[in-house]
This record gives sequence, C-alpha cells and structure tokens, in this order.
Amino acid sequence: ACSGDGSSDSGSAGNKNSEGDNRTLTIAMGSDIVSFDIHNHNNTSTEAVHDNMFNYLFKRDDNNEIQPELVDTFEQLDDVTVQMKLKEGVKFHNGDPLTSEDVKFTLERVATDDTLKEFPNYKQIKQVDIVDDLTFNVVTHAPEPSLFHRLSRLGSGMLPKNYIEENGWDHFLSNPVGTGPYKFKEWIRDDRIVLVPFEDYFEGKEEEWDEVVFRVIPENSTRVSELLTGGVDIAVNVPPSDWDRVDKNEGTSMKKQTSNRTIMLILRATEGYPTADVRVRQAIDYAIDDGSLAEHALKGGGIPTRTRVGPGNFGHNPDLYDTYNFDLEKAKELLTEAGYPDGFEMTLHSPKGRYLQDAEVTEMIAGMLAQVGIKVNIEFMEWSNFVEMRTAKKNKDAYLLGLGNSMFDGAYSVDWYRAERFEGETDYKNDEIEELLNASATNMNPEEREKQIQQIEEIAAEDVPHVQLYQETINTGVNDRIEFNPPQDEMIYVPKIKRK
Amino acid sequence: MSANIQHTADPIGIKSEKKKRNAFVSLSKSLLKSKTGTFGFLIIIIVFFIAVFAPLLAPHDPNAINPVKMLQPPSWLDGGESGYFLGTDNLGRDILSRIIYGSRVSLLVGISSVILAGIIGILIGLVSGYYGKWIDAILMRLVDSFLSIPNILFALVFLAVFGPSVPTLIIVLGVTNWTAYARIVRGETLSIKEREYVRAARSLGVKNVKIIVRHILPNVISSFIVISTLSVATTIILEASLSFLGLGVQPPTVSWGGILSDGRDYLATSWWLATFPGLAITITVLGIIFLGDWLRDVLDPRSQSRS
Amino acid sequence: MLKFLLKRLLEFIPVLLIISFIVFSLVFVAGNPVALMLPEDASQEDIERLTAALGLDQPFIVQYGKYMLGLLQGDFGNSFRYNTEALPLVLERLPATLELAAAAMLIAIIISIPFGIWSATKKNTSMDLLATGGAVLGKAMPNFWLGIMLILLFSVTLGWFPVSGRGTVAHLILPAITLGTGIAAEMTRLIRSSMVEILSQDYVRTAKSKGIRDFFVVYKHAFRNSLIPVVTITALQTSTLVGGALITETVFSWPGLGQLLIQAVNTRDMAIVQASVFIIAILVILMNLLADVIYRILDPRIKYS
Amino acid sequence: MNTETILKVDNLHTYFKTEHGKVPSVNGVSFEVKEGETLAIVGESGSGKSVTSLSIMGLIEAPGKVEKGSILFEKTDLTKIDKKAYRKLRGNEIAMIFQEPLTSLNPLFTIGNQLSEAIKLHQKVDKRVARVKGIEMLKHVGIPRAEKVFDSYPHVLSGGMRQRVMIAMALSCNPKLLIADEPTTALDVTIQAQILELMKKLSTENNTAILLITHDLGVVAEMADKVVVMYAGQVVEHTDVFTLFSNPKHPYTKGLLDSTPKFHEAEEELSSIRGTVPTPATMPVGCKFHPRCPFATEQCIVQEPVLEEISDDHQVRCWLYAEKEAVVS
Amino acid sequence: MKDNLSVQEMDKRPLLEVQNLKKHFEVSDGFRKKKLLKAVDGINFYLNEGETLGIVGESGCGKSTTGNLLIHLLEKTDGKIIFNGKDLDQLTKEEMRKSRADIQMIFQDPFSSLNPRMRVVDIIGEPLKTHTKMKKNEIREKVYQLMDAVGLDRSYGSRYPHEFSGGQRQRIGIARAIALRPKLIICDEPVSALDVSIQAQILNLLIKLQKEFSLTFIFIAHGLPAVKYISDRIAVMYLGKIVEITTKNQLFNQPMHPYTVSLVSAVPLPDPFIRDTRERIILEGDIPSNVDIPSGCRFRTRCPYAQERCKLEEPDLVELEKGHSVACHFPFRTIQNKKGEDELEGISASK
Ligand SMILES: Nc1ncnc2c1ncn2[C@@H]1O[C@H](COP(=O)(O)OP(=O)(O)OP(=O)(O)O)[C@@H](O)[C@H]1O
Ligand SMILES: Nc1ncnc2c1ncn2[C@@H]1O[C@H](COP(=O)(O)OP(=O)(O)OP(=O)(O)O)[C@@H](O)[C@H]1O
Ligand SMILES: [Mg+2]
Ligand SMILES: [Mg+2]
Repeated sequence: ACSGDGSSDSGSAGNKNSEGDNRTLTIAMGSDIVSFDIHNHNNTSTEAVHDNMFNYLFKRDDNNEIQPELVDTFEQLDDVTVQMKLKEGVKFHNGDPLTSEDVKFTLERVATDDTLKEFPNYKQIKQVDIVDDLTFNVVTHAPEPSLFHRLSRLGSGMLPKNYIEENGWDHFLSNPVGTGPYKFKEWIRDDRIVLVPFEDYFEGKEEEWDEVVFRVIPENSTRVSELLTGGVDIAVNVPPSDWDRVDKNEGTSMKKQTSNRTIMLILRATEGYPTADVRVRQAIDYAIDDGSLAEHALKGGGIPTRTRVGPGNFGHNPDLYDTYNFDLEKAKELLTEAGYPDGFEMTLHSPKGRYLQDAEVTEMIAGMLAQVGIKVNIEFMEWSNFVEMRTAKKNKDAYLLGLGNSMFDGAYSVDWYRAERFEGETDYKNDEIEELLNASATNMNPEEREKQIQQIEEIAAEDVPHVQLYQETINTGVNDRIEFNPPQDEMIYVPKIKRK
Repeated sequence: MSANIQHTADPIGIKSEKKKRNAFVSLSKSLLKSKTGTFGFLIIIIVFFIAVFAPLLAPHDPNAINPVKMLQPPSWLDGGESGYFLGTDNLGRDILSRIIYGSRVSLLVGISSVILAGIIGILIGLVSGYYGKWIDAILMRLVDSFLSIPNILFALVFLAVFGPSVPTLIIVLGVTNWTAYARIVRGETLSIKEREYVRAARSLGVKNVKIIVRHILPNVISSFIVISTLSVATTIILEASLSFLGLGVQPPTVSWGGILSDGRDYLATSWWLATFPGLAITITVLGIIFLGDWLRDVLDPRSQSRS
Repeated sequence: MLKFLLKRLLEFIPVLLIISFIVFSLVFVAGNPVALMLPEDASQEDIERLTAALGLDQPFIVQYGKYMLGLLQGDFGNSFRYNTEALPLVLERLPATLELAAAAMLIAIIISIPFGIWSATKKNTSMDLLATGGAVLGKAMPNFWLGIMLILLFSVTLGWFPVSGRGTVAHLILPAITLGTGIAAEMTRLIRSSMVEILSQDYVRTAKSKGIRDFFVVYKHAFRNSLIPVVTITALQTSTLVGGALITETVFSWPGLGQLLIQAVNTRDMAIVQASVFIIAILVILMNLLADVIYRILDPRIKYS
Repeated sequence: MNTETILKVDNLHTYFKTEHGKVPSVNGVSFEVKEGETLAIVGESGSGKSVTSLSIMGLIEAPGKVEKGSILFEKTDLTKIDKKAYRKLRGNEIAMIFQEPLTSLNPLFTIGNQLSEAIKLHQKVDKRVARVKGIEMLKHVGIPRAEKVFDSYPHVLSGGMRQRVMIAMALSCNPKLLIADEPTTALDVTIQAQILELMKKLSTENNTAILLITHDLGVVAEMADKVVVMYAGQVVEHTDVFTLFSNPKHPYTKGLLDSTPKFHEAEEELSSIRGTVPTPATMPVGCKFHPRCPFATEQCIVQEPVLEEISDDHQVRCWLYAEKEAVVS
Repeated sequence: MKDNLSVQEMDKRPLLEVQNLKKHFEVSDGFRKKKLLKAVDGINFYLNEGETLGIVGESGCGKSTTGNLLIHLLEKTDGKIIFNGKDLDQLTKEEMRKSRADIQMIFQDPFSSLNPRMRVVDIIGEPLKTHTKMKKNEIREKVYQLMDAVGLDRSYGSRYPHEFSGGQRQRIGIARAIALRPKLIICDEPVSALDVSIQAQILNLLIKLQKEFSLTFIFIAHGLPAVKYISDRIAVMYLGKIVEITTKNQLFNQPMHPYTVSLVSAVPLPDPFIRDTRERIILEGDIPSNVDIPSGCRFRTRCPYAQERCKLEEPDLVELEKGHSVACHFPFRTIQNKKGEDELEGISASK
C-alpha cells in the first residue's frame, strides 16, 4: 500500500534535499512509537511524535518555564483545586471544538483507569468539575505541588471525547485525532509515521512542511548512513563513533544538547554488603573519574555531576553540577578506614545498549575501581532481564542506571532516596532525608520546597546512596538544510524546525 | 553385483601385517590428497592451538582498558601503535588479544552445543528409528515442532528469558540443533535396522539395547561427525548473530561474535574493529566446512564404494 | 491428492499443539512483563495491581488453558505494548517479510542453480573449487556484517541504492542480497552434491548412450531429477530464511515480522512473540507441505489419488 | 560366412586415476565383431568388461581415459573422432543396453519421451512420427498394450518390461552394433530366458552384431558365436564358443568351467579356483592369474605372457602354450 | 555324495515341520486402503536331520520371508512351526532362547551381513557371548577354532570386514552361524553375490561343514544350478506357495508342475552344443503381485496349460508319488501320459 509514497520520501529524498525546496521533513528515530494512546505508554520517542499532534494544557517554553498552552487563564482556588479556562477556537483535527468536556474526559481517564501506564503520574487528580464550556476545575486528592509539571506532559494531551465515544477506541487508535499543529496521515509499524499540517490549527496552519515523516531505523549505522546520504534530515542517537563522520560529511552536522537523564550507580546499603558502609560508598565515588568517562567513553557526550536534578529542573542545585569527586588516594584511605585495605570484590549489573555507551562506561568503571583494589564482576544484562532483576530485588552491590525526569521536578528525583520505596532493594535509609521528603511532598510554597529538595541533594552527595556519574547528552545528526536544535526533553517539535 | 565388490584383502596374505597400522596412515594420506581437507585441518589445528594457549599467545590482557589508546589502527598501518598488531578497540583494548581469547568461547560454545545437540538427537533418533510405531510418531512430531521454529528465533526467546551466558548459550543452541541429528540418525537407524548384520544379531536374541549400542550406534556416528562439523560452523555464526541482537556471550567474556558485533558501529570509521573478528570467523568456518566435506567423503559409505 | 493434503494437515495438529506448549512455557517462565511496561520508577504496588488486572498471577494450567481456549478462537491475546490484538499486528507485518524472503529466495535460486550445476559438471576442477569455495565463504559471513558492508559500499559510497526502508524494488535489492547470500551458499552446495550424485546415475549414462548432447543430458535428464531434493531443501530453508530476516530486517529497518518480533522479545510482549512464532511455524509447515506437493508433482513414482 | 567386420578393437588401454595412481582397468584388449555375429565377453567382476564397453561407446569420463589403442568402427577410428561425430554414432549406429533395467530409465519421464528422444534426434522426425515409430518398436520387442506403455512412467513396469523398453530404445535406430552389458543379470531366470530369446530373434532379423557382456557361462553358451574371456583387464582367451566349451586352454577358463555346477550330468565335487580376483591395489606382476593358477611356474611369476594364436581363431594368454610353441618352432 | 534318504531316517520325527505357515504384510498402496501382501501364504514342509532342503523360486515369491519366520525375525501370521518335536509357540522364554541358538542363518549379502565397525573375532564371538557363559579367552580360542574350520587365517582375527573379499566375508558369516553348533542353518542365497569362481569354494565349504558338524540346511536360492548341487530335496515356490516339493533327482528328471518345468528349462546351460536342440518352455508375462493374487491356481496367468478349472479352484499340495508333492490340477506327467508326446510339443513355446 505504501510503495508509491515510500519511494518519494526515502530513497530519492537525498536528491530532492540537495535541491533545497523539498518540503518533506524526514526524521530517523531509533524505535517505533508504541501507540497513539497517549496515556498508555511511557516512551520518550513516542511522545516526541505525539507532541506534534496533541496539545497539553501547559507546556514548557524554550527556557524550560511552564507556560499555559491550551489554557488561557488559571487560578488556584484552594490547596486542592485549580480553576482553568481554555483558549477559544481550539479545534480537533476532525473539526470538533475543544471543550471542558474533553478535558474532563481526558484527565479523569488517566487519573482513574489503573491499567494505564500513565496512571501513576496522574492518580493524584481526584476529578475535573465542569464550570462552563471552556472553564473547569481540576481537583486533587491532596495538595499537589507538582500539578503543573504533570499537566505539561503527555498525560494531559487532549483527547476528543465525542470522536472517541462515537467511533470507539480502536478507531481512534488507528485514526488518531488531536488538536496539535500536525495531523495523522499514516502509520506503518516499524517503518514510518507520516503527519501533515492541520489547516485549522488554533495558532494558524504550519506552512513550513508539507509532510513530516518519522522513520524507524533501529540500527545505529543504518540511521547514520541514511543521514549521510540525505535519506533523512534528522537522525537521533548518533553514536559517538560517528560524530566526526557526520560533522565532516558535507551537508550534515551534529547537534548536541544536554538531556535530562543522569547516569548513576545505585549501591546496595543492605547489611552485609561492603557498600553498607558509607566510607566504601564514598571511596567508590572518589575512585571513579567521571571526567574521564565523559571525555573518553562518551567522547564528551556527558557532563559530570553529583546530583540527579539537572539544570532546568525544579530544585536544581548548581553547586553539585558539572563537578565530581576524583581522588584515588582518598579513596584508598577511605577503604582502609572501612576495613578493606586490600579492596574487595563486588558485582556490578549493567544494561547494554540502553544508554549512550553504557557498556563501555561500565567496563571503564570496573577498570577504575580495580585501581583501588575493588575487583568488579560485571554482569551485562539485556534490558528486560535487567528490569526483572530489579523487580525481583536481586540486585547485588551495584547497578548502573540512567534516570530521566519528564516532570522536570526535582521532587521526583530525590524521592529515590525514600527508604520505604527501596526496602529490600537498596535498603538505604537516612532519617534526615526522610524528614525533608515528607515535608516537601505537600509543601505548596515553591521557594521552601526548592530549598528542601536542594538540601536532600546535598546530603545525598555526601552519603552517596547513588554514585551520580554524569548527565548524558542528546546527540542528533542534522542535515544542514534545516534549522533544528534538539530540546532537553528529547521532543522533536516540528513547528520549531525550519528550512534554512 | 557391480564393480563395487572390490576389496583390498589380498588372498595370499603377503601384506596382511602391514594393514593394521595402515588405517591411520591411509587416513592421513587421504587427508593430504584433498587440498581443501588439508587446508581445513590445518586451520582447525591452528585455531585449537590458539584457544588452548591463549594466555601464552596474547600480547595483552584482552580486557585491559586503556582510554589513551582508543581506536588505534593496526600497527602496520599509518598511525598504528607498535605492540597492537591488529589495533585497539573503542576502549583501547588490544584486538589481537581479544581475538585470541575469543577463540576459546567461540569454540567452546560451538563444540559443546553440538555435542549436547548430538547426544539428544542421537538418542532420540535411535529410539525413534529402532522402536518405530507410536514412539516414532510422537518423537517425530516433536522434531517437526522444533524444526518449524527457526533456530535463531528459538534462541532469541530462550535467551531473552533466561539471560545470555555461556552455559545458557550452549544449552539453547544444543536444544535448537538436536532435530537435525534426530532426523538423520533416525533415517540411518531405519536403514541399518534392516541390514543383515542387525538381523543376524536379532535372530540370535541379542537384547535391543545391546543391538542399538553395539550394532547401530557405531554406524551412525560417522554421519553424526559429518553433520556436526558443519553444525559447529553454523553455531559460531549463530552466536555472532545473537551477539548482534544483544543476546550473545556477554562481556567481559570475549567471543568472536561479541567483538564483531561490538565493532559494527565502527565499520565506517575504524574498520579494524569488526573486520578482524569477522575474518577469524570466516576463516575458521571455512576450515571447518572444508574439513567436514572431506570427512563426508571419507566417512560416507556411499562414496567409499571403490576402495 | 486431497486425501494426502488432509492427512498432512491433520498431522499438523499435534505439531501445533507442541509448539504452543513450548512457546507458552517459555513465555510463562519468562516471568512478569508488567515491570517492563511501567516506568523505571514505578512502585511495587503499581506492578502488582497491573499484574492482577492482566490475570498474570494465576497458575500455569489456568493461564495455558485460557491461552489455548483463545487460540481455538483465533485469539492470540493482546499485545501489552501496542494495546491491541496481537494477531492482526503480526499478520500486518507478514507481507513485508514474505516479500523480502521471496526476493532473497529468488536471488538464492538465481545464484545457486547455475553455480551448483556448473561446479557439479566440472567436479574436482579448480573451477569447482572456486565455486564451492565461494559458497563456503557466503555461508561463513554473518548476515549483519554483510548487510552493513553492503550499505557502506553501495549506498553510502556509491549511492546506487537507498540505505534502508521498504518501498521500491531498489529498496529490496540490498536486503535481499544480504539475506539471500547465505541461502545461496547453502543451496549451491546442496545442488552440487545432488547433481554429482545424479550425474552418476545409470539413466544419465543411458541418455548419453543415445547420443544426446551433454547440455541436454544435464538439463533434461539430470537437472530435473536433482530438482526433487532441491525442492525439499528449499522448503527447509524457509526456517533459515525467516531466522535470517530477523537480522536483515533490523539492519535495513525493513518493516517486517522480524523487527516486530525482536521488539516484542525485548519488551517481553509475549502475545506478539507467541503469535509470531506460531505464524512462522505455520508458514514453515506450509512451505514444507508445498514442497511435498511439488515433489509429488515432479516425481511420478509417488502415487496419489 | 563372408561378412564384414563391424568393430575392431585393437590393443585398447583404459586407465583410471585413483588413489593408487593410474590403474589400468583395460590393459591391452583386442577383438573383432563381425556383422550379425554375437561376441560374448565373459569374466568375473572387475575384470574390465564394462570399461571395455564404455570405452567403445566413448562414455569413459574423468578420472578415466582411453590411453592407447584403437577402436575401429567400420572404417572410423573412434578414438580419433570429435565429440559431435561420436554423438552421431551413439544411439544410432552403436547402441547400448545396461545391466540394471530398474535404474537405467529416467524415472521422471515417460517411456515414450525417452524412447522418442533418440528417434527424433537421429532420424530427424517430428513428434508424431516418433510416437508412431516408438510404439511400433515397443510392439516389436513384445510389449503388450504398447500405446499405454508408451505414455506411462518407468516405475509402473516390471524389470523384464523395462529391459524390453531398453532394447526397444537401443534398436530404434537400427544400430549396426548392439552392446549389451549384462542385460539379464538382474532378472529372474524365466524373464532372462524371455529377454535372451528376444535378443536372438532381433539380431537374426536385423543382422545386428551384438557385443554381449556377461559373467554367466550359461548365457555365453546360449547366445555367443565367439567368446572373449577377460581376467584383470586383459583378454586371456579368445575363440569360438564351441571350442571354448569343448577345448578350453587357459587355466582360468578351465577353472571357470569346472566351478560352474553342471546341471544335467551327475555331480561330482565342484572344483574351484583358489584365492580371489585381484584388485587394482593387489595386482600381481607377471601373469595376472599366477597366484591362483595351479600350473604357475617361475616364469609366470616374473614375466607376463602375451596373447598368442595357438590355432585358427583361438588365442590364449598363457606361458603353457607359448612354451609349447616355442619348443615346436 | 548324497543319496536319497534311507527309510529309517524317514521314520524318525523330522527336525522341522512347518504347517500352513503364513505371513501377510499390511501395505498401504499410496493413500488408498490398506491391503494384505501375502508374502507366504500357507506352506507345509518338513525337514529331516542332516538333510538339505533347497527352496527355489523367482524374486518376491517368499523365500526369504520363510527363512525369516523360521529364525523369528518376523512374527508369523498363522501356522505352526514344530522344531525338534516342540511347537515353538508353546515354548517358555528360556526354551525359546535355546531354540534361537539352534537355528542360525547365513545371509545373502556378504557386505551388509557383517557389522563394519566390529572386528572379525567379535563378530564370530557374538553368538557365544550372547548364549554362553564362556570367558573372554575361551571365546577367543573357540573363535580361532571356528576360523580354522571355515578356512580363515587366524591372523585375520583383529581385522575389520571391509578388509576382506566377498568370499572371505561369507566365510566369516558361516563361522558366526555355526558358532553355537546349531541344528539348523538357513542359507539365504549365500552365493548369489559372489563371483563364479568363489561360489564353488563356498558351496564346497558348506558341504564339508555339514558333514563335520552334522548340520541341517535350508538352502534358499533362485539360481537352480547351485541348489541342485547342494540339496537333497527341493521345494519350488511361486507367489507365497510351495508348488512342488521332492528329491532333487525327481525334480530335475521328472518335474510335474508346469512352473517347475519351465523353470528348469529356462536355466541357460553352459553347453553350446545343446542350445539348438534343447526343449524349453518360455513363460509369457511377469510374476503377478502378491497383493492381487490370481484366483484359483496362482500360476494360471502364466501357465501354458491353464484350463477353466484352474481359474476356479486352488490346487492343494498333494503327494502324488512317494516323496513327491505337487500343487497342480493337471500335473505335467499326467498330461503327458494322457495326451502323449505330441501335445507337449504343441504347447512348448519354442522348439
Ligand atoms: N570410475 C571409475 N573410477 C575408478 N576405477 C574404476 C571406475 N570404473 C571402473 N573402475 C575400475 O575398473 C575395473 C574394471 O571395472 P568394470 O566395471 O569394467 O568391471 P566389470 O568386469 O564390468 O565387472 P562387473 O561384473 O562387476 O560389472 C575395476 O577394477 C573398477 O574398480
Ligand atoms: N517387511 C515387509 N513389509 C512388507 N512387505 C514385505 C516385507 N518383507 C517382504 N515383503 C514382501 O514380501 C514378498 C516376499 O518377499 P521375500 O523377500 O520373501 O522374497 P524372496 O523370495 O526372498 O525374493 P528375493 O529372491 O528377491 O530375495 C515380496 O513381495 C516383498 O516385497
Ligand atoms: Mg560391469
Ligand atoms: Mg530373498
């Protein structure tokens, strides 16, 4: 069915691109989108596509500040209620206007259906009360300081209530309808998703591109080859080995951006593990040369850090960012103090192929720890096994993990130090942190809350339940004919991509 | 009968004593006669030698990371560093040493899984072919079932479930490959069962198990050897493919497939990462297949007709 | 013929049962997919809730029973990842894979038949050595390596073919060569040995004694006879072909079953794994059946009513 | 009879390259076949009978090669002509039938297809004519319901029927020489009798010369005019059939005759030839038969005898007679 | 050499008695219904100690099947085998084992009858190992004696079968068969695969051994000359039935069944002087299949003398003269006697 179109967008795209007036934008992704059910996935690249088809109630701007998008005005009525009013004239791709009904339908679905994957992120919402066609109240179960963070991401993409109720979910999933600047044309699984501009977009029709094609190319070298031959305009996740190639190739260049993902070693503080001793944990922190990891293993694709809460996140602590501990002497000292003058043997679980250069990083860490006498047995695991290992709490001394934060709210990051959550897994407990966590959870005062989070970060940086390594970069190869700067949230928002 | 009633016995017995030790000599002679056989044999001997003496032969620790010497080209090329004959990889490890060590796992996985598959397959094939009837029917349906799932697919699912490690890899490859043996051994058993020497033994009242062990098994072994050599070759390639899918032998254990697959992102920029392990696989597989072809010619009774 | 087909189809039932059991057991042992479905920071409670909701906490027999019951109604369950029925997803992908497999097979046949025959008639000459050596080489190259090399050479450097994707015939060529090479190698060897054997048959000698030209002896009398084993072998390659497609599709981002399957395995989307394995198994079985039918047509010695 | 010589084989040497080096399978064989005459070649397994016949047909293939000697068919030396000319003769002037009727027909083509192949090729006729002619041939060799058989596949026919088909095929172009390599060995006695009878009938009708290869002395006695006895690639005795049975000279011929159970006479103990037929690897020097010969002398061990004419049309390769002659002359 | 059996011997109970022995195989013809292939279809004969019974007949007439039934390689469909005075069906397990040792077989193909992966000593020693409690060196000694007996050099003991010629292999097979001193040996075409010059060696050896070890033979062959040479009595089989059984002289001099007559006359004789004068019957057509056996007399489709009765009624094997049984409605001699020599001339197919 697709053969006719296929030829024009990919194979011969290269030739057209060089002519400069090709109005088809082709983007190569590493994996396919999962579904058009915006509430039932937790996949960044899926959201990157949805972002063009759906609007959220709020959205981050270029400075990472949360701004209303579909919402015109809003007002906090009390600790648990916010009243919002929608912009006028917003239309779905099928022509229906956006109303409070749709908002209620959308938010209550994700907040109450516990089989949805996004449910945990929206279960805090109790209900949505309709005031009039465009006005509604969002009511939470308890004071919810990060409500706006939540409403500025995929869960609040607005679904067309009537369309879905009339045609059923199956129809929606194969013919999705949103309010966004681009509307759905076709989806050939594991091959491509094609979008075209929406004429009645409430901010005016996007004129830049006639068609946007998201192609799925899982194999790194193939994706890069497509970029180099002009088959695609944007290639995500270009491996460091090819950065030079892309830059040197005429007509393409690398665009890098710090992501919101931090790579860390999660240590096990359970009684009996050497890492139960804070000095051992510190020793490990001191023994690892984060700078060298970032420079050699990642070819500069990472920024060393001691906190997970990166810039742009609520509660970011700049003192702990772009810095790291590295001192072999100190590490050895600490180990001796802890009673391991000759080091010890530990197991390090690591996924492979999940994060940028993850296997290389793990192997380098093992090499670094060996220098202070810690013999590391690496166990690489395929992702699903890795997840299973974690779920079954079979983790040993340490495992390597990369954590993002789609809410851009530091509270979510520091929540990982909560003892209750990791009982039997890391068994880390710090009373001071516990107190601060509880205090911040319902604190509706942003300044105070920010302080509390920053404080937790400081404590953690010293107590080292997790050894923070670096924040990874997003490495995107871009054809020079277009203007594109990848944002920190890894979205590919087409209205921001222009021809040169 | 036709010309194949030829045999070497001399009627007068002049040369009879010489004959005994001739078996080995004539085998080696026939090996030397076949150019490809000799070539294959030599390669296999060399690879075995390398695998056994890897620690003595490898110039470096195969897992020693050296951030300063990453992606050095082979020493005999411009910019190559002496001491790294085949260059270094993305973590500065010596590729030659990795290939030398990799031979161990590749051979281990290849050979052990084939032996495992052989044991299962021969057993099932013998039982199925010898006893026939419903046992045969059931076992053959089992074989059909396994045959209709592609090897790599089965391995993929199995490894995803149990996690890739050398023992699981051996088991899964063994479990996926046994069907070939079962089928061939069954077929052979069916025909050998009707040979007159088996009927002679049966008419004597020799027990079934003994007939299988003494009369049938030794005569199916040769076809096992022939297909198993080929199987070792395909297994080595299969391991590489599984590595490509992220389910091969996991580092720090080194296997050729692993090195090859790790190097694939560098094919365009640092070709030596993937090319040398690829060559190692190709040459070894070539050797094994050549040796296997020769063995088939020697062991296949059909091609033995003229002595 | 009809009876034969019926009999063979009946034989499939136990085979399919065994396959379903093997696959389901593996999937069962594979454990709980729920953790994978939830975000990295999901809580234990979330996991348990979803597990129960999906009925994954029931004992093996119950789950297997349910699964089999579903199977009988053509229901392979729902894909966790895509949230839709698994079977349509799989069937939707099948054409792409079949297209690739057919093209690869075509290439394999185009290469292997002339080379196989040629080296059999020139048995033990250096030409034969060259052809068989080439075949071995083709077999010894891992698929993915060949695929990447072909892209680098023909797409990036020479720019002759598109790098990846599905669409025109041009898109098909590199992946088909990648997938076909190994099969071609295998088939060349098989055709050669089958031809060598047939060329030594009495009836070939008879044909020669009639004064027929060597070319016709080979093509009329030997080739058709050697086709019989080749047909069976070709069908047996289906399994290898589909297996190879897993890799080729990934390298060339060919939107077929292979890619779907690998994704499914990686995400433990077992409904898809089950459905694909099943469909592939049926495909393989059908191909073998087809081979049997062709075999029967080619060989008048086998009677059928 | 004053008939013409159709085939004259002179000092034929055919070698095979094997692991043991170049092995002579046919080592200096000479004989003649005249028009309408049946010459039998008799000898045990491996004595080179088939290789001789294949050499005449030009069907020796690598690793074998006709190294020396000439094969005169009428006036042409077959060892000197090119492939194309050979093909013209094959199946046309010289035809051959083989030992195994079961495997000598291609199972995938109908009898008619294979039968008309040669007819179409050599007589340049079209399909319809070839069919008519083919069916006629089948009837000629005594196949009932010839039309039906013409369209059926070989596997539905019995061994005897297939051998008849082979004969029909061989005779379809009226060859001057028919080579029959053990045409009845694979058949039952009653069927063998049918086939032999048929061959006799056809050869007298068409005046076809037959080169009959067999190891059964009974068949020889039944069919042959002249006999060549072969041992280890050589002719050891060559004479007419009556002389051979009444007055065999070579010890091997005698041994063969004595070890065949007599049928109608009262039995006495069978005598046998000791030892076994030599293989290429165990080929003795001197007379090839000496290890098994009861009369072997020193000379036999070291020196190879030549084939000599001891009386009219009677040639023997044995020192026993050569000596006598030497004494006489 | 051997004369007709003395009256005394006839009085004794025969060593082997076969009554109405049948073996039917189920064969499926393509995918149609299963059919019965009547390989052996009710045969009766007896065999005295020390004598040799030859069984001849064309390919597929059930000779080997009969042999296989006697050594329990096949389960019989019906009938009785009485060996050494005992019905084999009634034997206990132990007696059965013993009786297995008492009947041995020599096979046709000297190539497939010996396990290529076993040494000669082990091949010959296998019966001893299975049936006796002899020690290793005892077995070895015994094997050497057997090798002497069949004329094999002891030094060949540790060789493998492929190092021997066909005749030598057949000797190994014979040594194996006589190892347990069996009472009865079934020789299934033991010489047909051998070169002419070797056949005589083996036949002579068998006769020598028979004397030495007082053996009883069943000698199966389709080559009449060898059978005639070695047998005392001969049974002629056609399509699973015995059509004639008598002493060999009787059979060759006065055959009564038309099939026997044609069989005898079809054998090419190594005597060119009689070829033009010999009287012979050449049968028309082929042997029918054992699946679709003709009604009435099974030979009638090829029989030159077949009459209406032959179509309707199956003739029984009846003893027409002492020791000469024939299954024919119109036995040859009777026809000859009734209608005279001219008739015979008339129906002979040739000359
Ligand atoms: N293709 C071949 N390669 C090597 N040796 C061969 C080949 N064909 C025949 N020979 C050898 O040539 C010799 C004569 O063989 P030939 O087939 O002529 O024997 P024969 O007299 O016809 O025997 P038989 O009665 O078994 O047919 C044998 O020693 C045989 O091994
Ligand atoms: N196991 C079996 N299954 C089916 N049919 C069989 C079996 N064994 C023998 N037969 C058939 O029984 C018939 C008699 O076979 P048998 O081997 O006894 O013949 P034979 O007289 O020994 O012939 P030959 O002279 O060829 O050895 C044949 O038609 C054969 O096809
Ligand atoms: Mg021959
Ligand atoms: Mg038989």
